[in-house]
Parts: sequence; C-alpha cells; structure tokens
Amino acid sequence: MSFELSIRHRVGERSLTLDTRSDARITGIVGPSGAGKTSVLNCVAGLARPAEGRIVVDGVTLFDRANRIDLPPEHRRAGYVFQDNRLFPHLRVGANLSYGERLTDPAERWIGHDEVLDFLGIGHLVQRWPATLSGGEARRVAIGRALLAAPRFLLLDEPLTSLDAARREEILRVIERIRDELAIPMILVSHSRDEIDRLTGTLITIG
Amino acid sequence: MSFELSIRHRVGERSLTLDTRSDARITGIVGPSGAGKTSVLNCVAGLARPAEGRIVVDGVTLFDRANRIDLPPEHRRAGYVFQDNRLFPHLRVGANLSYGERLTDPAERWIGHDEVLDFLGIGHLVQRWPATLSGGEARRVAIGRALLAAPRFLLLDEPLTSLDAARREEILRVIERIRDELAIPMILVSHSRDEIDRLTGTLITIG
Amino acid sequence: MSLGLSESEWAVVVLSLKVSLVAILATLPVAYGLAWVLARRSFPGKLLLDGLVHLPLVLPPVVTGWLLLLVFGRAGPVGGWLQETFGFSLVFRWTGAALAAAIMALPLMVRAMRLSIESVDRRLVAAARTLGAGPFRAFRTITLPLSLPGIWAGAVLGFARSLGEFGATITFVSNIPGQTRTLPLAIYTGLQVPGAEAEVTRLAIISVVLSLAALVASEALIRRAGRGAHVL
Amino acid sequence: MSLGLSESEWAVVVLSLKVSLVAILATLPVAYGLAWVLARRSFPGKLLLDGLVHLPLVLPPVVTGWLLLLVFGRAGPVGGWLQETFGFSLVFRWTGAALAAAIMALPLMVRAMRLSIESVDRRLVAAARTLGAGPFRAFRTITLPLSLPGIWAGAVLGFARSLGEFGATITFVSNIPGQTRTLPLAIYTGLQVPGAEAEVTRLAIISVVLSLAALVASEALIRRAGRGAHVL
Amino acid sequence: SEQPQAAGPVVLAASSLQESLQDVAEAWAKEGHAQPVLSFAASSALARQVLGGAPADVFVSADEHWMDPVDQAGLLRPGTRADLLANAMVLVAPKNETEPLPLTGNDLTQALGQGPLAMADPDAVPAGKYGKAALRQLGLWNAVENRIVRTENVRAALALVEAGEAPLGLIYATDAQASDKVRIVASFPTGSHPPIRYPVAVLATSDSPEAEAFARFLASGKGQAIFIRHGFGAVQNEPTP
Ligand SMILES: Nc1ncnc2c1ncn2[C@@H]1O[C@H](COP(=O)(O)OP(=O)(O)OP(=O)(O)O)[C@@H](O)[C@H]1O
Ligand SMILES: Nc1ncnc2c1ncn2[C@@H]1O[C@H](COP(=O)(O)OP(=O)(O)OP(=O)(O)O)[C@@H](O)[C@H]1O
Ligand SMILES: [Mg+2]
Ligand SMILES: [Mg+2]
Repeated sequence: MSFELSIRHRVGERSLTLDTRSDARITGIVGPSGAGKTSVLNCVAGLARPAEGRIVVDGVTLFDRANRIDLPPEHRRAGYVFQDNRLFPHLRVGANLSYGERLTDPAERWIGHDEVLDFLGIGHLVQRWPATLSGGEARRVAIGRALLAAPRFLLLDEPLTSLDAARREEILRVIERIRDELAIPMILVSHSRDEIDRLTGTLITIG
Repeated sequence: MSFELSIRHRVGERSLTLDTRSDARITGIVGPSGAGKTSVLNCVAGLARPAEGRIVVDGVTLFDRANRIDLPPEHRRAGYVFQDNRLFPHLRVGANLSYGERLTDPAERWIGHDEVLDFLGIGHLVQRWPATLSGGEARRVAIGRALLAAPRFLLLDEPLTSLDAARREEILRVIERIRDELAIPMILVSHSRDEIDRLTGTLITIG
Repeated sequence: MSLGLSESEWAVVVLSLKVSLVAILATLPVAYGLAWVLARRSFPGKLLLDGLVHLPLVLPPVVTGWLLLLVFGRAGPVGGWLQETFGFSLVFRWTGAALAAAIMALPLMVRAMRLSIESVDRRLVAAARTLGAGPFRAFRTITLPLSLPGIWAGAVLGFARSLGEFGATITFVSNIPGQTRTLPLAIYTGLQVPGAEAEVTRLAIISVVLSLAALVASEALIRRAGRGAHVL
Repeated sequence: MSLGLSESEWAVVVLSLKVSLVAILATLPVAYGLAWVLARRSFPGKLLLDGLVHLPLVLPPVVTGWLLLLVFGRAGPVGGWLQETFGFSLVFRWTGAALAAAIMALPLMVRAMRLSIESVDRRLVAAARTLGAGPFRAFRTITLPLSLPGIWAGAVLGFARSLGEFGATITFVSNIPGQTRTLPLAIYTGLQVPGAEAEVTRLAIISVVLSLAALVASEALIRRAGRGAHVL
Repeated sequence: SEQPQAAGPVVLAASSLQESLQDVAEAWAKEGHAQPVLSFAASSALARQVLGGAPADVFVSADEHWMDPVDQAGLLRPGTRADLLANAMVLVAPKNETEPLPLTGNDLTQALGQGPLAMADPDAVPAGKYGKAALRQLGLWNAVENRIVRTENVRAALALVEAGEAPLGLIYATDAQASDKVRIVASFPTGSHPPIRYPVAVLATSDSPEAEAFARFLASGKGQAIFIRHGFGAVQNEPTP
C-alpha cells in the first residue's frame, strides 16, 4: 500500500473528507481550484492536523487519531514541493538545495547532488539569492531541494508550472525514473491532463 | 500598432535585446525559463528601465530613451497580472479587487465589477484575507484586480497556472471577448501551446 | 473615584498623560518620516542623520536637557526667536516637558518604525503603482499600513519612555507643579523626603498601570494590524 | 594617542565600553528569548511579562536603581544570597553598573527583536520542518537568521542606551572612579561643577563618537542580514 | 492654563530644602499671600535654567558656587542676594548603631569595617565638597579616600545607609534629622569646613510684585523658625532688602 488516506479535515469554512487507498506509486489528485488539494498534502506532510482519520504512507503510520499517532513533520520525511516554492530567502540557492540534504544520513540518499543540478538545469544558479530567480528557476530549485532531502515519499503540488516544454519533459522523465527504479511513492497535484495521464492511472478527485 | 518593443535591457548577468512590432491584439511571448519574459513585462509596465530603446503601446509612447520619455507606472495604465500574484496581504480580497478600480475614472471602465467576480468565480471570497486563499484562488483574484483597474493594455504572466480546465476555459473565453470586442492589446506569457495557439498567432520568442 | 490619590497627585497624573500623549502624537509623523528616509533612501549624510536621531539615547538625559535649554531657552537661538516672534516660551511650560519627552522618545520610535518599513515587500508597492497609484498614494495605502506593527510598537515604546522621562525634563523645564511636574518628577520629589516611600510607591504604581494600559492597547492594535499575515 | 584625554578620562571611556558591551552581550540571548516568547506564544500572564519587560522604560531610572538596590543589595533577597553563596556583591562594582545598564536596555532590545520575529513568515519554518529540521533547528536556521535585522537594531539601541545610562546606575552602584564612573556619570560630575563645560563637552563628544561607531557597525550588519531581501 | 497656577512668585530651590521650604511657603500663604510656585531640583540644574533665561522670581541655591555664575551674569536683582541658612555635616549610621563615634582615623576605619563610606560626590556636589574639606581638616581623608562611594546627592548617600549598603554616611544634619532610620554618630566641628551657606536672591527678570517680600519672609524670624525646626542653622546677617 503506497498511501492510505482516510481523513476528515476542516479548512476555513470548507470541510474535506477523503477515504482512499492506493497501491500505485504515483497517486494523482485533481479537483477544481480551492477544492482542498493543497490541504490534503499539508495533512500528509504533517503541517496540518486532520480532525479525524489515519494517514499511512508506504507502511508507516504518520497519523492515526484513534491511536494518538501524529509524527512531527521532520520525522515524516516528506519531499514536499510547495505550490508557492517557499525558498529560504536568506540562503543562497546552493544552501537552499543542501538544507535538507545535510540533515539526512548519506546512506539514505537516493539521488546525487550533481544529477539534480543537472537535470533541473540550475547549476549556474547556486550562488544566487532566491529573490533574483525567475518563476521557473525558483520552481526548479524547490523541486531540487525536496529531492535532495532523501525523502521517503514525494508531495508534488503542481510541480511543473512555469516551465517550458523541454524542461518539463526532462523533469517528467526523472519522475518516471524515480517511480520505476526507486519506487518512491508520490502524490501529484496537477491540472495538466498530459502529466496525469503520463504518470499515473490512479486519481483522487476532490471537490 | 499594438506594441512596438525595441529595447536593450540587463537583468543580473543576462542581457536582453528585443526588437519587434506587432499589430496583433494579443502578442505571445515564449521562451525557456529564465529567458527574460517577465523582465520584458516589467519594462513595459514601467517597473524596470531598459538601458536603451523604445516602448510604444497602442500609439502611446511609454518609454523612449532617446527622447527622454519614461512614463511612471501609474500613468502607463498596464493591467499587469504578476507571475507571483502580489496580492496586498493587508487588504481583504474585496479591497484588493477594488484597489485599482477606485483609482480610475468610471467612464473608462470597460468591465463590470460583478461580471469579473462572476466569470472568475471569486464572489464568495471578497471577505477573505489573501493569506487564506488557495493557489488558484489567489491567481483569479490577481486577474480580477488587474482587469478592474480599467487598463489600456494587459500584461499577463502565465495567467492560467493553477487553474482547472473548466475555469481556464471560462477565463480564456473572457480574454477572447476582450480581444475581439474591446480591442485591448495584451502581451501573454505562457508555456501552454494550447493557450498560445488559441489566442494569438503572433509570437515573440526570447532566450 | 480618588483611588487614594490626593488632588495634587491627580494633577500630576493628568499632566503626565497630557505631556506624554502630546509628545507622542506630535512625534509620530516626524519619527515615521525619519524612519522612512532611513529605511528607503540613501544619501550623503544619512549616517549623520541616523546618529543625530540616536543622540538623545546615548547622551545622559541631563545633557540633553541642558542642550535643550541652550537652544530653546529664552537666551537660546530658537527660544529667543519664539519669544520675540510669538511671545511664546517653552521653559517652565508643559509644552517644554512635552518637547523633552518627544526628543527622548524619538530614537526608540524611529528604530521600531524603520524596522517595520524595511520589512515591507517593495514588490507590493510596484504592484500598486501599476494599478494607478502614484508614489504617495502607494506609500499611504501599502507601505504605511504594512508598517503599522512598527508604528504601534514605536508608539508604545515612545509613550512608555515619555512617561518615564526625568533627567532631560527637570533640567530643561524644572519641576513646577501643574506645569512640568510629571510623574517621574513627582516621584523624584517624593524620594527627596525621607519616609515618603508610600507616596513614591503609589505614584510608581500609577506609572506602571498607565504603561500597562498603553501596552494592552498596542497589543490589540498590533494584532489588528497583523490580521492578514501568513496563516499556516 | 591621547586625543586630548587625560588618563582618568581614558579610564572612564574604557570602563563605559566594558560595562556597555558586557551588558549587551549578556542581555542579547535573554532579550531574544523574551522577544520570541512574546511574538510566538500565547499563555496566561503574557501581558504581565510584557509589562514587566517594559517597566524599566516607564519608571524613572532612579526608581529602577532603587529597586535594584532593594533586590540586589546586601540586604536584598538576591544580593544577600549572592553574598552568602559566592561572597559576591554587585553593589558598587562595575558588574552592578552592567546589570543596571542591561535592565535599562532590555525593553528596547526586546521590542526591536520581537518586531523582527513577528515578520518572519512561518510558512518558511514549516518548509524547514518538512526538510527534516526539528523545531529547534528550524528556529536556529530560519527564524533566527531572518530576524537578524531586529537583533542588530536591538543591539545598537541597547548599546546606545547602556552608554547613556545614568540614573539607575548612580543610584544602584554609586559613582566610583574606576568601578562605576561611566561616561554619563563623569559627565554628570562635570556638570555639577561651575565652569567645567569644556570637559563635559569633550566627554559628551566621546559618547557620541562611540555610539556612531556602533551605528556604523550595525548598519553594515543589517545590510548584510538583508542581502537576500526582495529585489525589484 | 498656560501660566503657572496662582500669581505667587516662582521659586527655584535646591532639593534639600523641599520639606522646610514647603512649610515656610504654607505659612506665607496663611498670611493671605498667593501661594508661591516651588520648583525643586539640583542647584546646578536650577542655575543653568536661570542662565538660560527661565522666567523665575526667586532662587535659593544649596551652594554659593552656583549662585556666583548667576550673579556674575547680572541676573540677580542688585542687593537682594543674601545668605539664608546654614547647615552642618554629620556622620550617620543605621539606627541600631548606638555608640557615638569619636572622629579619629582608627575609629572611623574600624567603624567602616569592610563597608564603604557613603557621601555626595566630593568633587562635584556641594555636600561632598564640605565633607571632603572636613575630613581633610581632621586628618581622616587619606584613611577613607578609597572607601568612599560617591552619590548624586545627599539623599542618595542617606539611602545607602538606610539600605544597609554603607555602615556610615556623611550627610547634612538636616537630612539626618529627617530620617528615622539612621542616627547621628558624630558631628563635625563648625570650623572643620567652610561655612555651609544657602544663598537666596531675587532674579533680575522677576516681575512678581511679591518676590522680594517672599525672600524677606524666608529670612524673617517666622521663616527662620521653620527652617530651624527642620534642622537648619540660622545665619547671622539679615538679607538687605
Ligand atoms: N485559513 C483559511 N481560512 C479560510 N479558508 C481557508 C484557509 N486556508 C485555506 N482555505 C480554503 O480552503 C480551501 C482549500 O484550499 P487548498 O489550498 O487546499 O485548495 P487547492 O485545492 O489546493 O486549490 P488550488 O488548486 O487553487 O491551489 C480553499 O477554498 C481555501 O480558500
Ligand atoms: N536581480 C537579479 N540579479 C541577477 N539575475 C537576475 C535578477 N533578476 C532576474 N535575474 C535573471 O534574469 C533572467 C530573466 O528573468 P525573468 O524573470 O525575466 O525570466 P522569465 O523568462 O520570466 O523566466 P520564467 O519563465 O522562469 O519566469 C533570469 O535568468 C533571472 O535569474
Ligand atoms: Mg493548492
Ligand atoms: Mg517569469
């Protein structure tokens, strides 16, 4: 079982109920804007606490209200690519990339620093401040930062927005490789039919 | 002539040269991430000053280095949908939307407040603070804010990211109507073949 | 409602409030202007201006009071001019006490405001400009409200400092009941009399209560100003 | 290099620097801790804590010095304990002057730091947590560096305030050459003597120069801390 | 109101006169005069205010040295300067100390033990200067010079003794009398220091009709009696009106 998500969660006035299990390595989440897709990712990452339910990823229980399990975010080891990037403004790109990397056991890393710089095409940016990056550049750094933390699973919130077709293709190929070779579970939020169709057949529709 | 852009501009270490004239109501800008698309829009909006050149929109010279013309942003009347939204965090959605609207002569407005709320589907959000909006909701508010300022031309930096297909379709239709009925010139930055193909045949490729 | 205060003690409290409030209200725009210039502009002499603003903080208050006396006393350049032109003098007047309090509070207010102005994202100001706001309107509708936390923090720091101001006041405008004898001066006066500890304590408690009230108000205002701030 | 200063004046300058630096360095972590608690936590008694921190600002310095004497004097609860346990007394010592300076600087430091902490986007802290940082590491690597402008601003405000501290110091630790006669006390001593204006002016100028130097340093540090800030 | 309350003269007086002068002012008001406005601060601050052009009527300094510059600046009404009061220096100890202390080097240092001698700054504050002169005269200065803690004024020195921080304090007799937490263990002979005089004068710029009358009242038998009740000594010469 890659993901078992069975939660009840409130954001603002919206109430969100989800009850799915998925064996697929990549689970897609689709739904209209404001449906609660990001909120689900926040629950899985440990940044929001559902009112009820259970979250199990790859056999590890991250949250179980009934059994009072609620792993703090740093022990969940999610590789979260935020919809709004959230690069650390006071750290140069290089330090942003290595922030999570330095906190993980080298034995657990499954992707190389140089490989990430390479397929994301951000090698020339490591000395830059995040505030000087273009939209797509920041997006790629955010992806790189998440991958380098050697996460046990990935939460991708519309990861390929702001990227041109060629770059997108390259990143898609890496995601496919991660799916096939490393079997890292992923949740992918996307509005692109293309992306979803290509990466997964398993869809959760909310809202 | 909708747009006459002939500029030389430096951002960071990148040097950008552009020399185009376009009669089309909508001019597309495409190019890889970091090519300088947003920088071009900033120059047109008056937020960045090119080293050399001339910017004329719909017959009005906004910038002309040789003739020392450099209209301040507030006199250029661009409807700029920023790549990063830039909603005012201290104003509720309603106040964000009417920020520019209140600064324009009612006689010059070309789109109604309610109509904007309606086709963007943000009527229920007016009492909310921007920090509580989802990605797509913020995007729509940013579009609404730009339209309601009754701009003479639009600068759309990937306006439809984070939006689901249905919403996107609705907004595309409004853009087409603005193009056809109001003849408001627009520059559209997009990575979506679809969008570009549907809205314009005139493309500037940079980078 | 005498709260156990004598009439003259009440007069002291009312005077203190008047002096501090006038000082702060009059200083707010000046302090904000200085903070804005220091935060957003660079010009020759900026450091000098910065130093000048901090002066009342680093000089012993007695020296500040003495300098005020030299400048605003009847024999001083500004004081003499005020006297001749308007027949108006600050010496021995509550207005002089307010001036002393304002000067002493200024550096605290400027710093807090400057810190807040510096944290305002200029890209938002740019966005306001594209929407048709001129520089001043963009300032008034974006920078100013976004720096409100600093304004309130500066105001409460300044108010507390004004309420506690002693050295510059007694040196500049003396210790005149009803005109310049504010709470700290009354406390000082009480401390000169052996055995007046009860009165001193009472006055000190009033000072503390007044500043606590200001704190409560400022906390509420800061919370209000931060309503739109980052949620999750 | 005497700069026209007598030996005893030099001693005053060196002592002042020692007292102010020790006061600020020792207070920095305390002030930051208080600022963090006030900015990020809510608990019963928060307002009381806030009020307590502001106390030295609103009370006349003489009263603060007097309270310090009551608490840290030999007969006081803390002072008596220190004396008995460590044979150590603060009264009439430069350490006592540093304590007085620290207490007076505390409210200014806490406010500036708090303002900066409040403007740190908590979503960045959340991001750090998902990357494997525990609460403390996230604090150390995100909140702390992002609030550096407030730390430097607080440090320079506090340093200036310490350099200028007079009333609490002279009341608490008296005016002992070589031990507690800091610049303001030396200036005050000068002011008491008719005709010593030249010496007073010289010492005042030194105060100003020292605080200007601190300002220059803090401006550089603030600029450094803000390097990654919003560009356009 | 913009004007100081009442029409009485504005009197700038040294802080150490606070209680006594207030009593005198009340007695004056009881005789049907307007209540004078009394402002108490350090003599140095008050003198500077007068020099800075402050609109006051009467100045009572704790020290000749601060009356002199005002006099030299021509800011005193001619003929109104006079010595008003005398004071004396005493050594005080906390109340429980009962033994009178002979003023000799050994006894003094013994009585101090490890503790300091509290007194107003001997280089700056008038009371300190008188105290230093007295200690010098008695040959005690060298023994205690390094034991002195210098305070801002006499009251602060008194407070240190009251708080038990200093076993001995060198202060004015008037302050010693006002406190019930200390007792006098030694008095300095009058000749051991320059006479302690509180000069009074009417200011040249005074436009209060009662300024001179009030200054005279201070020196009158009625006024002097009140001051003496507070521990001051009378001076012989009457102010010349
Ligand atoms: N603090 C809040 N207060 C009120 N409503 C909130 C708050 N935070 C989120 N919401 C609302 O909860 C809903 C779900 O938000 P969420 O960000 O999960 O949407 P989403 O599916 O990711 O949308 P998008 O595709 O636009 O990013 C939205 O309608 C949003 O406005
Ligand atoms: N202040 C700066 N310092 C250095 N380089 C900068 C600065 N601002 C922008 N750049 C660089 O200028 C280039 C153009 O940026 P711009 O934002 O215009 O790109 P873009 O075409 O909009 O890209 P995207 O599609 O990713 O948004 C980028 O490589 C960016 O990194
Ligand atoms: Mg979302
Ligand atoms: Mg861009």
